[in-house]
Amino acid sequence: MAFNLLKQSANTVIRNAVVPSSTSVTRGLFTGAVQLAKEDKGLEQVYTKKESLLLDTNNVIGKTSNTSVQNYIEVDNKVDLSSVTGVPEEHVKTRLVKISKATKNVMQSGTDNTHNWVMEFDNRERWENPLMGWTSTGDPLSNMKIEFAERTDAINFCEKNGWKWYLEAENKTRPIRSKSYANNFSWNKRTRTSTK
Amino acid sequence: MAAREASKCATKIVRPLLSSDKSEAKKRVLNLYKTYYRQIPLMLFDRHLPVSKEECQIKLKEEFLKNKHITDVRVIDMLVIKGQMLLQEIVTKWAQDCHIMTLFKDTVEPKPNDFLSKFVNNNDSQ
Amino acid sequence: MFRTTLQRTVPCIRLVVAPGQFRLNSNAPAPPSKLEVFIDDKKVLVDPGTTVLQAAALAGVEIPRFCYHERLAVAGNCRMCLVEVERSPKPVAACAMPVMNGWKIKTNSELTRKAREGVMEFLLMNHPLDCPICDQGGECDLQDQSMAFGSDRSRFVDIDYSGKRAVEDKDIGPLVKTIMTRCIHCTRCIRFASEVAGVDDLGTTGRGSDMQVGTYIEKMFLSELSGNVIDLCPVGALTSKPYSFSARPWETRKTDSVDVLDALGSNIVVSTRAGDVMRILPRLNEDINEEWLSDKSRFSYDGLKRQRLITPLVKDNKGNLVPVEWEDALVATSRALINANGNIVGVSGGLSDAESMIALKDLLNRLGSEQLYTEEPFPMTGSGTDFRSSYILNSSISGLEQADLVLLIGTNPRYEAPLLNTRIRKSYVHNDLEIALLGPKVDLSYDYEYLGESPAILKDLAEKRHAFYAKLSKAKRPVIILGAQQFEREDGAILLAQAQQLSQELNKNADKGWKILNVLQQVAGQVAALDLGYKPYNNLPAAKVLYLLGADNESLTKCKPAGTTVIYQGHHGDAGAAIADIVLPGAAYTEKQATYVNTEGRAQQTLMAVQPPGMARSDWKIIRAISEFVGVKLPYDTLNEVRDRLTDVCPSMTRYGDLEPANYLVQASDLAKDLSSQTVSTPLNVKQITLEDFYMTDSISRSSPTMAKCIQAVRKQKESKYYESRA
Amino acid sequence: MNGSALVRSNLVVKGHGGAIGLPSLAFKNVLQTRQNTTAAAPPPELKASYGNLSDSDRIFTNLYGRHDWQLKGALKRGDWYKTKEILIKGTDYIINEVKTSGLRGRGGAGFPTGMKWSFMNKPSDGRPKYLVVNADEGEPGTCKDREIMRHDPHKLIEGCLVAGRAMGACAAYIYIRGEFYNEASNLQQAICEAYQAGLIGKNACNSGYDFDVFVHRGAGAYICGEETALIESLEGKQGKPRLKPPFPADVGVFGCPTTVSNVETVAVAPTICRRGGAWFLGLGRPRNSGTKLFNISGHVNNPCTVEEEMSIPLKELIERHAGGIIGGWDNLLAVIPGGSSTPLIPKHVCETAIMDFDGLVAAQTSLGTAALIVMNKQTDIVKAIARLIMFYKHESCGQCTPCREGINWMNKIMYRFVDGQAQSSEIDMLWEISKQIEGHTICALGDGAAWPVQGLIRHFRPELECRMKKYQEQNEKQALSN
Repeated sequence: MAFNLLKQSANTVIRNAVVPSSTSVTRGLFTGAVQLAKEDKGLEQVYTKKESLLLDTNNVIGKTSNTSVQNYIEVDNKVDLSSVTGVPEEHVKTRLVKISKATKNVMQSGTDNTHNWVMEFDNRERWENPLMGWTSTGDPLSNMKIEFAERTDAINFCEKNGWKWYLEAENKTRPIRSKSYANNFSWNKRTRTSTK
Repeated sequence: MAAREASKCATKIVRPLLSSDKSEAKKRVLNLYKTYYRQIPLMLFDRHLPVSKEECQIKLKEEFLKNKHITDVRVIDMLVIKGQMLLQEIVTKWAQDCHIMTLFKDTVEPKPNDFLSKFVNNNDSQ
Repeated sequence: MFRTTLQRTVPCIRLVVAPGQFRLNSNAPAPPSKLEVFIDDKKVLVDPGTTVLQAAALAGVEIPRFCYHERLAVAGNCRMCLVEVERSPKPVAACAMPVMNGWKIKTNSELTRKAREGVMEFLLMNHPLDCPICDQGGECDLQDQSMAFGSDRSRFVDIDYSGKRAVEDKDIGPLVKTIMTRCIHCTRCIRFASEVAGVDDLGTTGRGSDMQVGTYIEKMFLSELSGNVIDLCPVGALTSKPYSFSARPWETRKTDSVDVLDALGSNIVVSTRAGDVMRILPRLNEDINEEWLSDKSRFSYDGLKRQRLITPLVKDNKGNLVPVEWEDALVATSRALINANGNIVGVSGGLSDAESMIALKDLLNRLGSEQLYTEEPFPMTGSGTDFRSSYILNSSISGLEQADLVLLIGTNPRYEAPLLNTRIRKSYVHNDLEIALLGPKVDLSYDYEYLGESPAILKDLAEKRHAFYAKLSKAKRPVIILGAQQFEREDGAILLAQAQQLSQELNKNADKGWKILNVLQQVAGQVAALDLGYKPYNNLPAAKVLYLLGADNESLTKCKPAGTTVIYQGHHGDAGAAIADIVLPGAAYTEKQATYVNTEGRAQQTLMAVQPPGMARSDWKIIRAISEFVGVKLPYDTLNEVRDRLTDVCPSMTRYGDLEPANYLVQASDLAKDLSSQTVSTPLNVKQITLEDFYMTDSISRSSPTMAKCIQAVRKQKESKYYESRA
Repeated sequence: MNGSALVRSNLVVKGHGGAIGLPSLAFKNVLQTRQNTTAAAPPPELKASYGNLSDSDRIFTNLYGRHDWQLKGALKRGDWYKTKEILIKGTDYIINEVKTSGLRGRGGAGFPTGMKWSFMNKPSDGRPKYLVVNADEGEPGTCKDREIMRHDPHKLIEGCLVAGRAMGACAAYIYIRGEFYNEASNLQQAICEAYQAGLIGKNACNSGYDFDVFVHRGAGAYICGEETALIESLEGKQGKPRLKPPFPADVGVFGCPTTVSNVETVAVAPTICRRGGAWFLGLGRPRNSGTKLFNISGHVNNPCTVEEEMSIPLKELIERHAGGIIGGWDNLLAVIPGGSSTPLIPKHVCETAIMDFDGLVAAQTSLGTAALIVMNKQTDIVKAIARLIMFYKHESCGQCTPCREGINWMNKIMYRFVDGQAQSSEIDMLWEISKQIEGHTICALGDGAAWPVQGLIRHFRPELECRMKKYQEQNEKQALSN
């Protein structure tokens, strides 16, 4: 039933749901039809059951006494949020996430962006938009590139969202090679430099 | 892979969203279902939707059954909350007719699912 | 769950938990005395001889630099890395200064910052402010560091009087574009050329502000690694000519992938924009390519847009190939396959990936054919392909750094595997590695002992008769590298057997566990093919259907057997497609997620950077689709499932990034014992002798205009009166 | 830059016997007049005044070329006298004498020579050691080494031998400035004579010590006078200075331990050894001992090179030897006291300046090579300094950023200052730029280029401002008239 994108955190949602922010209606939901029926008594035509016309929020999402007693529940370690995230099903089941640690850009000497684990989705088709020449894509996840401090965080995130993932091995750090300026002028080593 | 399997079996203690156990969650789901069910005629009365009551009921059942595999109480709760929100939107007409009709997606051609038709029709990445 | 990872994960954990510790421990036998230095009051223990800059890196402090590069010699001339050391009146150059015990280094003090700002100001004084039209813009060290360490405004009022320096651009070939006005004289390119490439072409002329970096007389930078100076250049003085003005770094998408144009599997980054490959850069991998890339791998990407097969083609009754829909092509293919009645031969080419090869193998097996061959030859007599150790580079690429003697037989690694050659050269320079060459005399960019080109010498060596054997047998970690192209000779098996025998001899005196025999493959697909059970192609049996999986080999395509239906599946309209009756358009290595095993037996995967053009499809999918039409549906629908099948056949093939070592060297040698006593006399030859032979070796580079320009430029350079051959 | 012709002496004489007998008689007369050699040194007493060096204390007795410069004449003047004994007394003796003498390097930096030479006495690791003599005298205003090499080359050669013995070097390379053609040929001839006489070469002076001397001509680069650049140039590379560490005593020419010493430093060593360090110490103020060749050029009546005692007052030096300033002392504007790279000092400082290391540091300048460039009031001081900066700009090797870019920039600014075409705020900017160069470069050329500018700004700021004002007024006037 995941129709809407879940953009708020769970807590906000609960608060809004329990205490509906819609103006006059607090406890129940009235419909136009109910009001109409009340006015011209034609309700039987549309609704014949003799049940409460009030759609009580509490029936569904109200707090029960249980909650106050028991503040914690036990659940599976593995959480699958894919049904509530609002990500279309095809983008959960067919996508593949690569989790890797970026290597240093060889064009630059800075290393700032190489300390995080990055998750990226597999590449989908892109094309040049004929209007402006910009790049278009039909892939809603193409720009989703998230960085994590730890590899396990990235893995957990993918697991939670139901994406298949694979891990690109971390690049080996090389042992520090001793650098010596004197080697440039050494008398018996091949590190001796020619003129420059 | 053993480590991953192990992590699957483990459980953890968390704060609940609404329900404190499965049975309570089930109640909420049923309540929501019932409320929807009752709302269908009213909804059709209110709006001019090109669907019949029966079709709506089938769709309702279908949407609920889509998530029948979910066992995590918190996820069920969240789905219930979202369902309630949509219901509210339908009832209050914040959701318009076209929004409701997206559930039926009668204008969208279903994507091919078997390998061959994907191979022939789509480009490589899908 | 995707296959991956546990094997990878476990050793990694150690890295993640304590990276600092790991780096320290990795210095083999840690000398007892460590120096204690303080970087910004943070204590670090370092080995004697560590420079200030390295010590700071250990403490997590990055000192800005222009001239310093980890893989090049220290120059110490940009002065950007000046830092204050307590009780030193002048700031010291961190890149060259070894630390002393107890030093307190201040990388962020007033003095340090002033020094950096001063250097920045001087560098920018004569640097043109043309960043908006500079190809380096966005990934320029000068930009980055002036933002971080420079002053926020210019004091260079002389711009109104005498202006900035302007320097004439140099022409150093069709790959590297020079805008010398931007040069900041860091001399990285010079040091790269003379140290790593081994081509002492670049240098400085003139003095003071008239100093220029260049070749003195105009000439091409004749190196197979010339593109790396583009990466090294911290400013936009050296940029890529083919890439010039075509994209900016922030608008391209970078896909990590693997190069397949030689057998090393260099790690690359494919930069794409809107479905076009804009450029290819190397990606750091200490085990394979460090951070270099050969020119062919870097610049032949424009071949990916030319001569492509974009639609299935089927021969009509007039004998012309006409474009058809996939359904028609699949129907035609399946008809041909069914009619062949199992009399099918499959040949896989050098650029084929493991997924398509396993799919083709499964398909043909199901159709009753066992005839699956690789385009590249390999002797089946002797040890054959039964032992993996007889066709891979056993000592591994990075392992060459530990070697103390390398014997090259019938190979020119400089052009066959340029980055393997840089490893050898690295060892030659830093570890005093000795090299000997048996084969035609070529310029390897380093000195070597030349043994001759007669294969009889190898026999003499194996039988301990040759004078050089004395030296070989003394080596503790000798390496023998046999070029795979020698297997094209009829007596290739004998050469291999003799090399095996020689390595067994040497093994007696070598370090325990050290592997001596290496075979340097020429193409990216060969090891995977042999791993999967493809047989090397020696003599093609007559067949009703010949299924070419990207096989373009001349000897294969020259004489098309009459009455055979040829199906060609591949990405380029090269020799293979020319003789085909049915052409199925496949994907090139930038267009598919596929597995390749490099010459040292390391499985790696390419990732899809762009879509295959037109109606082209990933290769394994084509075969999978055919199988359904033929009626023997292959049991995999997704890449994941194909890889499960791969894992069943060869588990190492999906352990990406891992080196899968091979053993049974002794047994292989024993099997070949009979052969080694035979004598061969035809002199050894190699295909790639000079630089112009290097640029075009496969269907991708053959269709690359840039590579064509390179060959032209090299030829032109050779006509110059200043050209001198070093071979 | 390095196409220099390699001039090396290959004239190693085959026979060596009997050389010692030859000179011994000729010397005696000369030496009898001198004070006794190595008697117990009296503690150096502070003299009331310095200068007016007596003839008997002169080391360079043929400075003006009035006598024979060849071996015969040299022997007459006492060179090569008892060199064998000095050599036999050994390393420690020589270094000790040089240390006692308080000799400081005459090339400009003034590093204590004895200490420098003793750095070489580490146990050998199999590499040979070398003495390199820096005869690349390129500093504008300086012309002391050329006088030694053309008129007293044997002093230098003997010095090479003594210094070489002190540090256990196997050979000396004399890197001579390429423009010094006559000097190089005199020196080469002298070396040939010395070889023939068995004074150097195998078993030099019969001491059992082998020592070769080679002359290498430079190709005309000021920077090759910097010791590491000199080493690079000697190795056949571009003369670009190296960073220190490694110091030449560790990794020098051809990767071997090397000491680079100035011609004058080396040339005075034999005399010090013969006459004793204490004698040398007795001249000049403490820490600034000895005699020194002073070059006086510019606006003086009698420009000259003269050997004088250290610590002579600047005014006395000019008045006594150079015949005074053109136009009289009051016409003096400024003096650059130590070769072009030292900051100038204006007249009022010159009145009291003492010509030695400490005395000039007190005057915010430096002794350098002790080459005085005198400028009287007819000098365009800004232009003079600008010209110096142009020299440094031209001679910068271009290796490191501050020097390559900074001096070029200073040059541009200085030439605008000559016309006054600048804002007065740029004076401070120029000061800062010079400070940004100083101490941030690989070698001292950057410092040497920054100091003259700093001296100018320190002492002649009003002059600069005045010019700018004048230029502005002129501009305004022109604008009005237009």
